[in-house]
Amino acid sequence: MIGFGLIKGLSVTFRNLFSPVFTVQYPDKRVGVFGLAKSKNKSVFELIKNEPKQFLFAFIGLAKVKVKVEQFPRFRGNEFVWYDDRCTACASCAKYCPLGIIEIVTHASGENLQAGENYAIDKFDIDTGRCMFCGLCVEACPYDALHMGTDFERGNYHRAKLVLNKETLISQDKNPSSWFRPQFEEKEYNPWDSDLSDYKDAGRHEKPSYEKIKQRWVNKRKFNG
Amino acid sequence: MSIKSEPITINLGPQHPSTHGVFRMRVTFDGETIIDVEPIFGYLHRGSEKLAEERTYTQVVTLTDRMDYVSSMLNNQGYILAVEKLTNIQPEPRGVWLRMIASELQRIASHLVAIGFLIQDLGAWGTPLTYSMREREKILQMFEMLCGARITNSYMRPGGVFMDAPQQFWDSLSSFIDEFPAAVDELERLLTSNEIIFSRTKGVAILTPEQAINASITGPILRSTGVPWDLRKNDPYDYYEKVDFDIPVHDAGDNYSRYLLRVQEMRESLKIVKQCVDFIEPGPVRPHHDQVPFLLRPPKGDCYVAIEGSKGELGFYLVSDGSISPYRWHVRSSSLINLTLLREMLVGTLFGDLFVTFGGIDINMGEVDR
Amino acid sequence: MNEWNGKILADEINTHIPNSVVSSDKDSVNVEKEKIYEVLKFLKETSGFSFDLLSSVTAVDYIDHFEVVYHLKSLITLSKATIKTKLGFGREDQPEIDSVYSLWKGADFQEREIFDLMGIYFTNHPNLKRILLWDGFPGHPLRKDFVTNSQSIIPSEDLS
Amino acid sequence: MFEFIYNILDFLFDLVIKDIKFESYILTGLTGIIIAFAVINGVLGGVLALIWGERRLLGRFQQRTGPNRWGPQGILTSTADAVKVMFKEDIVPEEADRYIFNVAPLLLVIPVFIIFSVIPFGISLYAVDINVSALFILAITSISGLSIICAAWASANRIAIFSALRSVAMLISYEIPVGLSLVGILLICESMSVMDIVIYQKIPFILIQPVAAIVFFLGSLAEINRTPFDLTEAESELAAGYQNDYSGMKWGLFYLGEFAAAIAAATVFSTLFLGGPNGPVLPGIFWLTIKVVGVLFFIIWIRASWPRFRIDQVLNLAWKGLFELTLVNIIVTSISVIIWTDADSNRLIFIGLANWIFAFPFVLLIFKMLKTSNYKNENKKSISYPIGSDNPKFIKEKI
Repeated sequence: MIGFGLIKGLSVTFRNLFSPVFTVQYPDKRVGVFGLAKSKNKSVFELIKNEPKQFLFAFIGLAKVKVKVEQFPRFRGNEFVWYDDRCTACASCAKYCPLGIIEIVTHASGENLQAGENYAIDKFDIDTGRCMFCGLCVEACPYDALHMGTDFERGNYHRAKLVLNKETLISQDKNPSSWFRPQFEEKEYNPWDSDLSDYKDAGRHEKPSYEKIKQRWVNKRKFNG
Repeated sequence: MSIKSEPITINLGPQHPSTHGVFRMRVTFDGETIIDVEPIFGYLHRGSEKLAEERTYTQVVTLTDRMDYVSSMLNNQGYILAVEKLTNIQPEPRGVWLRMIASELQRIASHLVAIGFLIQDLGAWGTPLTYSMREREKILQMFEMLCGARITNSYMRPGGVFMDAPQQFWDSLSSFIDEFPAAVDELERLLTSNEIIFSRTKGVAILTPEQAINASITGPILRSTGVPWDLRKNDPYDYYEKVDFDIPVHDAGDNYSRYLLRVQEMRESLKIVKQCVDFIEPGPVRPHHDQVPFLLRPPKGDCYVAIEGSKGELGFYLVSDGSISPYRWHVRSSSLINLTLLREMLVGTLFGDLFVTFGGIDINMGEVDR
Repeated sequence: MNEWNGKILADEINTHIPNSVVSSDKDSVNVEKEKIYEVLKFLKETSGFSFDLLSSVTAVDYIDHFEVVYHLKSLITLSKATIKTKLGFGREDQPEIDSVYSLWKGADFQEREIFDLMGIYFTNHPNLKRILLWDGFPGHPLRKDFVTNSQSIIPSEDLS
Repeated sequence: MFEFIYNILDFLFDLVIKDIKFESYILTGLTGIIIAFAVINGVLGGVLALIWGERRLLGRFQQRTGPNRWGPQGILTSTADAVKVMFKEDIVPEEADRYIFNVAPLLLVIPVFIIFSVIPFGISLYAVDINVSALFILAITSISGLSIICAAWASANRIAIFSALRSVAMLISYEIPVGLSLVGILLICESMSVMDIVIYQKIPFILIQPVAAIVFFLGSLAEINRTPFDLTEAESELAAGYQNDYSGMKWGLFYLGEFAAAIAAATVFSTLFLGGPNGPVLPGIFWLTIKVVGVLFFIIWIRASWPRFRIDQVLNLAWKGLFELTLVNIIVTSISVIIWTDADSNRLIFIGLANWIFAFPFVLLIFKMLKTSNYKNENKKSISYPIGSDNPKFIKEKI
């Protein structure tokens, strides 16, 4: 019958009028009284007693709560994580970068003359302003020294400030992503809870056996040997 | 009685709400009737084919992501198949299954975008679009679990995929498989029998199979004219022979059948995903890099591999001169070639049909201009 | 879908159109430039071949010559084949070849794209003008001798 | 209301000065200004609330939150928007006809406010009571078409011209069914005054004149350019239509005019067909507000659910569908009015029954005729191309 389809359409939208919101508010969201109490881990009565002003704000709908966008451990984000203790200055990452934005300057240090350890790094710049976060540099790193970051709020007014240099890379917080780092995923690693400021925790720190190398390419979930 | 009228030419685009990117059309109207259309493009041309000549074979994967940015998994897949054929790499079975799961999910996402924007162009104020985006969001989240990125995935590598899927992915995939049919039903309840959509898309911009084949039009548009031509069935790649699915076909060749076909294809894709999850077995997802090194050096020669993309035949022509980067990389972009008959489809229709037809073709400017 | 062996296909073509095949290998047939239209017309219209879908047309710059590659598919016989032709030996400025627009309309944009990026002129093409770049762009960027100079790619004025 | 305010002012004047020469004229003028101030500000507040409500409701229909930043639940969003619009740069295109370009927004806004002068907000709460106010409403609403064509012509923009021509075509087409749909009511009430119609509506006329209500509702949707008839501002086709070149407060006036027109249409509909301020217990103004909000909710609901028509379908609907329906409605109503002439309480019920039985089936009939042929939903397997019908030659040779 004519109009039946239109009425069906109206019924669909009407049903969704009462269904929960699926969009995410970012960076903060408006909450009511219950939302505020929940975010502070208090009951509503405690809230009235301790913070009557906050309660009033929430009551008229003006309270804000910070929101963390849902991310997953493999997130390829900004803020590259780099462990200078692990890095041997082989420049695999620089060679592997499709855009050529990693700049490494080294010199022979004259110390630790074993293979892979006799170079000192003068400069390690990643120009994240041109980076497309493909993660190929991380895939190329043979010593797990470079990791993708998990942050994405690095907006800036100057292009020059987007360049991550050696000092920034050393000093900044280390929340590496588990992109191409299966050893993290084995431990059910969560970038936002774990502390990985020590290089020994990130990656392999002994020469892996061939079996280990093989496992790196191999499924862990259902692998039976 | 006839009124003397004068043609009026309007420039639609590159900045226009519904040209799906930076597309431009010079349209001549007689009243509300279209008498001439001239498509002009190239505003998003980035020279991908030239860029690829300076990159290694693995680095080109990142370029394919950025071509058709609503179906990058499919682009990855096509390119990787071309590299594998050129280099004679035997892919790992688990990698191939994961590849198929990812690309079928991407096909669903791409069709959701197509339907959402088609109805948006029809004038529904965003409701079908948000409903389809809601479903697409779930798929994009799964991609984030899988490879850390939502749109520019770079998930696939020669010989398989870069990393196995985490447990989280399997959980959300199984819940997606359970929930998605209901969501499609809801979308269909809202749209399929809607008389306004019906009367506006039925019988508009009709293509015959002969016309479509002659103009190299492939994909859902060709299938909507009554030709069951799907490269997944007719020229199977990966493991599509092993899964069981139907090719939905309509014979009207108009905008409505294009819409309906996409809805049915989403259901078929979900069927494929379900079977892939059943078939997948533990094992490596990618050959050891003794066999497939980072720097591939394929033997001299060329190859052309075509897959069934979300918008039609997506072909990759690779020429190797034995070095580490492709000598020539050509993309047969279905979006560009599907526009060939735009003028024939539009002349004689009204202004209101213009963007509906355009949405029905479902192009992506990233792929048109490359 | 079956793929034609280039050698078998070359024999077939040569029996019907003499002196048209230059060489052939397992995958493809290399055809004389002058006879390309004739050969493709034969392949499209003869039963047993009936290549009704022009899958892709593209061109490659081999420095001493260009090569135009036609990927043909047949929905009727469910087969595919690759036809190539060499042209523009010795870096001609304006290598020319017959357009297949009158056989397949699908060649329209693809030939324009080749003209735009590779600089191969298709005779009998009804609307041969630049498709991705603007009119007046200096040179054809996919040629191997194209120099990417930041000065040369600033649009003087968008004429269209 | 007029006399009430007039008397208060008279009293106040008498307290201060006595024996002014033109006292009655001054008092009349002042009273008018006060009433106009109240009505216009009421409508403006309503517009702000409607903009917020529409965005919020559309958000909820689409499972989004909608605007919720400014003020509690985002209620100050439209106020913030209004302030922003006022301070935006006002750009006049070089080739525009400046005078008409500037006048056009006003032409849209003023008539909308004039409509409210004849609307009874309560049984005795009205600004003026003209004896042909139904006709007056119809006449005033048509002015908005002039404004749109002025704006489009003055901005020298081809897309705007398209929009204006569509708008005028729609306005001309829908004036007729909308006007004729009121004839039934006028026949029943034997008066053209909205006040009389409201007083006569013991039962809402939507139950007595269903066909007229449907026609009037669709017609007013078309006249205020709302989905599914929002062809003048078809966003996916014409970008912003006739207001493409407007910016700043002039654009703000168009926006205001549109939403005020939506409120006006909802008010007129609820006055004529839903009983206006009639209702038990609560005062009339509450009942009117509830009804207006309900109608507006329905309008927004439609906007969230349906796509828009094409221009030929819109005009077809007006001339081939609604026009005939109004004629049927007039015939049925006039016959039943002649049969049941006595003004007893059952008269309305009889007329309503006659309308439901004899006129309403025509709605289904006409819509059925307008509908295009049904499309088979099933997956057709008829293949029109001989796919795979021949073997490639090399296979034949092998066999």
